[in-house]
Amino acid sequence: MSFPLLTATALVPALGAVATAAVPAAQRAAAKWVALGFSLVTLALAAVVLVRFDPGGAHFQLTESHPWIKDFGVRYELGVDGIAVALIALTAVLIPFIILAGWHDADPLEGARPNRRWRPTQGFFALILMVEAMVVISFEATDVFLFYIFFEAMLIPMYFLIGGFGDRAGGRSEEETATQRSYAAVKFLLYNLAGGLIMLAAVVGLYAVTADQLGTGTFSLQEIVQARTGGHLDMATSTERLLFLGFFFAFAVKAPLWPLHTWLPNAMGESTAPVAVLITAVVDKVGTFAMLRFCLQLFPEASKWATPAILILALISIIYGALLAIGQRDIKRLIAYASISHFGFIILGIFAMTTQGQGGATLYMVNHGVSTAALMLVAGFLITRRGSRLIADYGGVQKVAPVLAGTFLIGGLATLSLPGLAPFISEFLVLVGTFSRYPVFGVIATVGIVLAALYVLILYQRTMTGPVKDEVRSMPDLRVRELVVVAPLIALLIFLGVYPKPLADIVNPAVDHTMSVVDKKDPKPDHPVTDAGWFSYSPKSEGASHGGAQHEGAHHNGAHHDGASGGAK
Amino acid sequence: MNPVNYLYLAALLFTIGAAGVVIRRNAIVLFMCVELMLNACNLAFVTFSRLHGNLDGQIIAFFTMVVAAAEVVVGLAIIVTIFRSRHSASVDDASLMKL
Amino acid sequence: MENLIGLLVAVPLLGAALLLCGGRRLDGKGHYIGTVLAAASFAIGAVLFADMLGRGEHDRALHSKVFSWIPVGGFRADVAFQLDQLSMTFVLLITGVGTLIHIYSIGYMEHDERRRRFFGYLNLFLAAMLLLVLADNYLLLYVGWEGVGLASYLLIGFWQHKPSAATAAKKAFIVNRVGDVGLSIAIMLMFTTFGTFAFAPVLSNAGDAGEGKVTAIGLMLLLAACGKSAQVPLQSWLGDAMEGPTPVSALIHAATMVTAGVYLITRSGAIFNAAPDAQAAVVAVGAVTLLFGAIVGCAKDDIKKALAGSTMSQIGYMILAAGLGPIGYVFAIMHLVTHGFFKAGLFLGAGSVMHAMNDEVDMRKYGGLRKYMPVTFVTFGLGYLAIIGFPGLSGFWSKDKIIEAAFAKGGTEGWILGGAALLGAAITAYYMTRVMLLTFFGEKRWVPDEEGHEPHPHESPSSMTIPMIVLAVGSVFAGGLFSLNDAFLKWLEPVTGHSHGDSPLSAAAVTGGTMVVLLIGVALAWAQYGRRPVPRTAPRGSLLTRAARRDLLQDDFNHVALVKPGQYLTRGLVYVDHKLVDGVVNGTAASVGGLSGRLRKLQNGYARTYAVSMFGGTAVLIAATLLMRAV
Amino acid sequence: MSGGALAAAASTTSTGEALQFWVLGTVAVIGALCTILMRKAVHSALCLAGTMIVLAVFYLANGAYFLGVVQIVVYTGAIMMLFLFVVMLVGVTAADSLKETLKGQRWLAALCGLGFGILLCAGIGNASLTTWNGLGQANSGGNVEGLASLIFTKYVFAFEITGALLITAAVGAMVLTHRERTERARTQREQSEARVRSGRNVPPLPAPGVYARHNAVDIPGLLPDGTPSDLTVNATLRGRGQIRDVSSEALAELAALEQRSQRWLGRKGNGTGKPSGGAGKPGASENGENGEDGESAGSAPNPRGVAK
Repeated sequence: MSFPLLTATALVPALGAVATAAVPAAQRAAAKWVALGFSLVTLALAAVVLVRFDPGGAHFQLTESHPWIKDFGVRYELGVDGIAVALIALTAVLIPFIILAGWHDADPLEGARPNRRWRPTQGFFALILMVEAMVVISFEATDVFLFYIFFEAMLIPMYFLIGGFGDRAGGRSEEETATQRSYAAVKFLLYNLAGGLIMLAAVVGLYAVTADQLGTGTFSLQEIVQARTGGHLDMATSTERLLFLGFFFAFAVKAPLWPLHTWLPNAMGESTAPVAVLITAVVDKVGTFAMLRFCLQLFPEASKWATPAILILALISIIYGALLAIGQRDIKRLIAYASISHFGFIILGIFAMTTQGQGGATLYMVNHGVSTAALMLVAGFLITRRGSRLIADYGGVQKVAPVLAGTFLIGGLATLSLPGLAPFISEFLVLVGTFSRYPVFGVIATVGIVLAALYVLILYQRTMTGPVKDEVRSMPDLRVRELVVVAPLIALLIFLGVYPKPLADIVNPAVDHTMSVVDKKDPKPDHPVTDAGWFSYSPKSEGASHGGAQHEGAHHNGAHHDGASGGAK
Repeated sequence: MNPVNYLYLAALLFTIGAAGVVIRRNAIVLFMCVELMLNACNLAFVTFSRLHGNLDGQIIAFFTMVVAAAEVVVGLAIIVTIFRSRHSASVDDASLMKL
Repeated sequence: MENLIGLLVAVPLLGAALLLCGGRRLDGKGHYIGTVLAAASFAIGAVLFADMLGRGEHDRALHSKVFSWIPVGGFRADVAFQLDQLSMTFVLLITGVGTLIHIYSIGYMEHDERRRRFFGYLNLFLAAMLLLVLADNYLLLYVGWEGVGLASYLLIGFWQHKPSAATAAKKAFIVNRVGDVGLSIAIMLMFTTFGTFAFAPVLSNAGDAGEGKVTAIGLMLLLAACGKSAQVPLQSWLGDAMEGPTPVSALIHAATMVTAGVYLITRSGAIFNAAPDAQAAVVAVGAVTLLFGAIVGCAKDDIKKALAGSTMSQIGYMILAAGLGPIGYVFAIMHLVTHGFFKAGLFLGAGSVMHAMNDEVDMRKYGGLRKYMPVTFVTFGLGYLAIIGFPGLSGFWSKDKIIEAAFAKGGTEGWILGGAALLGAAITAYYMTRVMLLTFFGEKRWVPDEEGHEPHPHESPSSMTIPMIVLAVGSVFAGGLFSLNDAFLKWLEPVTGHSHGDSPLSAAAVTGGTMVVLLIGVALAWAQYGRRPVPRTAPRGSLLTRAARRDLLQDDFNHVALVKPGQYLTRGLVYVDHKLVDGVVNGTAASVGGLSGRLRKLQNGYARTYAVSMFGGTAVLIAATLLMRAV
Repeated sequence: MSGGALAAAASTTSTGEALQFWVLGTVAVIGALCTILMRKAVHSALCLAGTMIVLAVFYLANGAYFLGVVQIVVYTGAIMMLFLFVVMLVGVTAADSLKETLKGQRWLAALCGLGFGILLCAGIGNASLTTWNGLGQANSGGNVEGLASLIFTKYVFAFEITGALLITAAVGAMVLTHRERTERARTQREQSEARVRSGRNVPPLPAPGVYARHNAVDIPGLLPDGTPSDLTVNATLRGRGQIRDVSSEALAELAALEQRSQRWLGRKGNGTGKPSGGAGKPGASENGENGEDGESAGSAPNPRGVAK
């Protein structure tokens, strides 16, 4: 039994949470450093996972498997495929930045009565680490039941993070803010609980089905997939569809998919920027990830059955989210609706059932995490400076705080997926993947590109450009801590935009595996071109049979003269 | 006569006790009714032990008595406390459970 | 040699990175760094050019694959450059004009405290533009395509404290985005059709992919070109783009970026050749735009906007030529290059005039400047002669050829297009003469600016005049040089192909016609602005004039057709989301709450009530057990 | 065969036991009914005690000798005494009206009770217990020993736990009944000051009992106009509404006083016997009235009961 790497990766942040919470109330700073330290250790472990993971190897790697609840065939079963690895890396990378960005968010207010028991700071960072632990393990779990437990447990720390540590820059009265915040928190909890409970029913149903057909009930993803491919397990169509819907509903709430999205703007608007990032960049990814891992692999047939409806919902999310983002007056709500639009793209890609679509969707999860983090955190810095979330309260920031404005712009450009930055690649892949199977949907989705440009640039124009408002005149530029937060994210955005190959190489095999489970093949091009490398194209060669030109090109593979001349004569 | 009649009697007593619990307001009487029910049970136990020809039924009855004693002690203590605070032993006065 | 290609892009990119991340400590020498790097990339371009001339006409193309960019399933995109004659032409134009304009900006932006960033953006633009013309596949081209869009956005909005500038920048980017949608859809179509989107395989197979698909691709490419090259119907952003500093207008919105559309169409020639309908669309767009832009150019009093209109119209010519197919590609590019020279020169001249007239842009408040700023006057004048196609100057050679080609299209179509082209030439002559007269001739109509400074025009510093001179030289001789025993034709033919259409009119006839309309246009302008004095405030003018002043109502149209409905839609949706989608959820919650409120009444707090319920409950339980046993 | 005789499954009992069952069973049921129907807690308690004694007899009849004794000693001895104690504490004469205040409570109770009883009987009925094997064998070693052997072997844990339970109960009772002083007890001086400050009945309250002849703390003093004043009666009694209305009696007494004083004034001398006789008559009369007064006071609806 080798060293349980995955368990460790999930366990370290959990321990970190305990340690942070245990720090005495007096040493707030110490608590912060403890939390940061543990998150960095997690990052290191995640890096090890990334290194140890062999793209060419088995589908699930670094697996661990122990019986847990024997009577119900529940196993403590961990394993990662490329998609999971990528997302674990994303989580591990983001958390330290989130902690750094939230460095002062949980400090007690100056007016606060000094109370020796009261320790909000410790709680804040402990909760963040707790969330990280749960997210990581739900990326690792290959046992449906295990996954379900952490998928749900995640809600508890999130609830407290949203409800307990709201955005102080509401620009409203104290109790108004408090009510809004608790409303948002409860809404978040209820939505996700509702989804989760329906999923629980489906989980039990799954157990029943497996127990019925395999003799012994199991929750293990691998076993079920093998049994299905081996033909031992074939669910009745209606059963499969019901179970699928049960799972999908929960994930669609978490993702969030229109029309189950309305909790997100409230949650992101009311919580502090780092927590908002935690929600949209980390926690929500579990939903889309689970669609890819569980919905498709457990219920391939039902997935295919539901695809059209889901695609339409995804399209609605894209357009609808973008339009609402344009209509927002509150920076954070705007970003929230933008995220809804992006999640629409991700789901579109997943259910387009093409290599490009799913690969793109996976990359999209990572890139969207990074880009939203960059944009949202900078927005958070901006908001804490001015103390207002309303776009109308800003103007001309660019003149006073150029660096802040610059980073904000880059974040925004990433959000509108400008080529050269990471999100472009994923978005384009999703579009291509969709287009190659459902051209109409692909074309409609491209409208989202224009709308994205609209809301991002409107936001930038209203906040950053124009004459300088008096309130922002004395606004300081980014501090060192904030630069340390933003700069690496931007660097990551650019790197992934220019050289996504390493990530793609990790993801591709997993995607291919999923495709094979769903047994879908990419649609073939109508006039496939034998990929002849580069050859100097010359229009004269049209007269001759182009096949000849191709053939020429073929054997001057990559060379660049004779082939051309041959083609040209 | 068949000892089963004892069981009928026990059932009857139990029902009476239960009805008493429901209709009386005075906490003390309430407790008496509870005692009545317990006794009915005991009678049933004893009868069963006779029917089955082993003493376990009696043992249970014995334990019931002990528990009843404990319950009465605590219960009466509660009654006294309540009475002290609100000058009444009526269970309807302690109706704060509703909002 | 191949590696140099990558360097070509890397150098200005490095400059941009340096200048944008360098921080204040580079403020002092930022502009020099930027200029030097631009010049360096020009030097590299020159080296490559020399190398290319050294090789035979058919193996001149170079290719260098840098790394594999996006490998996902069948979807393979490489970062790979291809340098053939077409790209070479652009490389030289971009880096050459770019360098000149860098130099010019040193003087022009002297008093701007954000000059370092300005040069950073300029370098960024160079890098993106070079990427655009050097890419060997459409996706990489797309990157450059959006990159120049970004640079243009940043530079138009460079004076962001002016709301008008910020708005203009946003408008430009978004309108371009609409075009980009076209390009991305085109790429998707290529991928689904050919399984690849690299130039060579796509173009060599365009012929037999089925006309429907190819036409679709062509139209999408045309949409992209319209966005980037400000062609009808996506032309509306160019006028506002003049909010940017004048060097920007010269480099991006006259010489290079706006011509990217022409490059795209020429590069995709094979596709258009295979799709006549798409070609027809291209030609139509070109013809309409060249008239549209010309008419707008006639009405504007803002010198830069007038020039912008002319740019639009000139690019219309190029698109028209490109749409004509193999007859026209070469001339499209040739006009593109010459236009790059004289239009850049004109803009720089305009810039220097504004520089002298403390940033007054209204031509009606100029006048009689020729004796105050001779160099500007001469260079501007040469540019003017070039653009109206004065015999012997660059414009003459290129535009004349285009008009010929238009006629050579043959049939009524040919006549219509030729007529349009001729008309355009006449209008061009008219409005350019107007600009010339209003600016440099007549009596002074100067007015003090809002601070009350009387303008005292002076010649601009040499850092500004030298580039103008160089460009003027270019706009005089370039055309002739290219046409010297069809050098340019021979140079480009291997890439674009060429075919001589049979023109119904002889070349001489076309030239003659051109001359005639040219004279008419000049004469009209002279009659209107040369002889009588010009009022400071524009007369009300005819309906057409007023429409033209408002860019022929394009913005009003967009406003009514797109902006307003969009705003209503978003507002409505915000309401719907709050009231309907959210309302349903909250409604459910409320109803549940109400129900539980009712049920709460059962909990009256009387222990005895609970006792009864327990009592009944047990009774029921017993009944149940008995029933079970009975069953 | 001897053991066999003991173990033999019997199907009927001796007629003596049957007779005893029917007689005492009736008594038990009546006792139970009285328990829940009597208005005064004391009476209920007594009826319950009766029932329990009957049950004790039944235990004995069922061969549970030990339990029978324990029943009498523990239940009727200890627990019922505890009950009575508390009853006294709370107020012996406090009788609650049987008027139902909760809507439909009584009907529901009746319904449930009826259904419950019927169902139980049905359950027993179809259990079809015709034959049974008596305790002869089990009790062969003596009932107590049998129980002991079971308690200390098979049920020893339960036994221990019960012990713990009892201790807990004892402690709990103490904790509950122990009154925690939340604030310092007010000294007499403070109290008097407070009273003076409040200005209400500054002088000591008037003494109860019109006449000192008997210790009638529950008899209110009469105001000059002959109306009784509740103020003179102890607050607790007032709280329980245990004030004897004495106005009529008092007037009679007044009349008697009048004529007696006449007699005194009339002739002095042999006044020694008279007073005693005089003292006797009203005393007797008062005793006679005492009971009905109790009734009348009782029949006066309990103010709390009405209040509910």
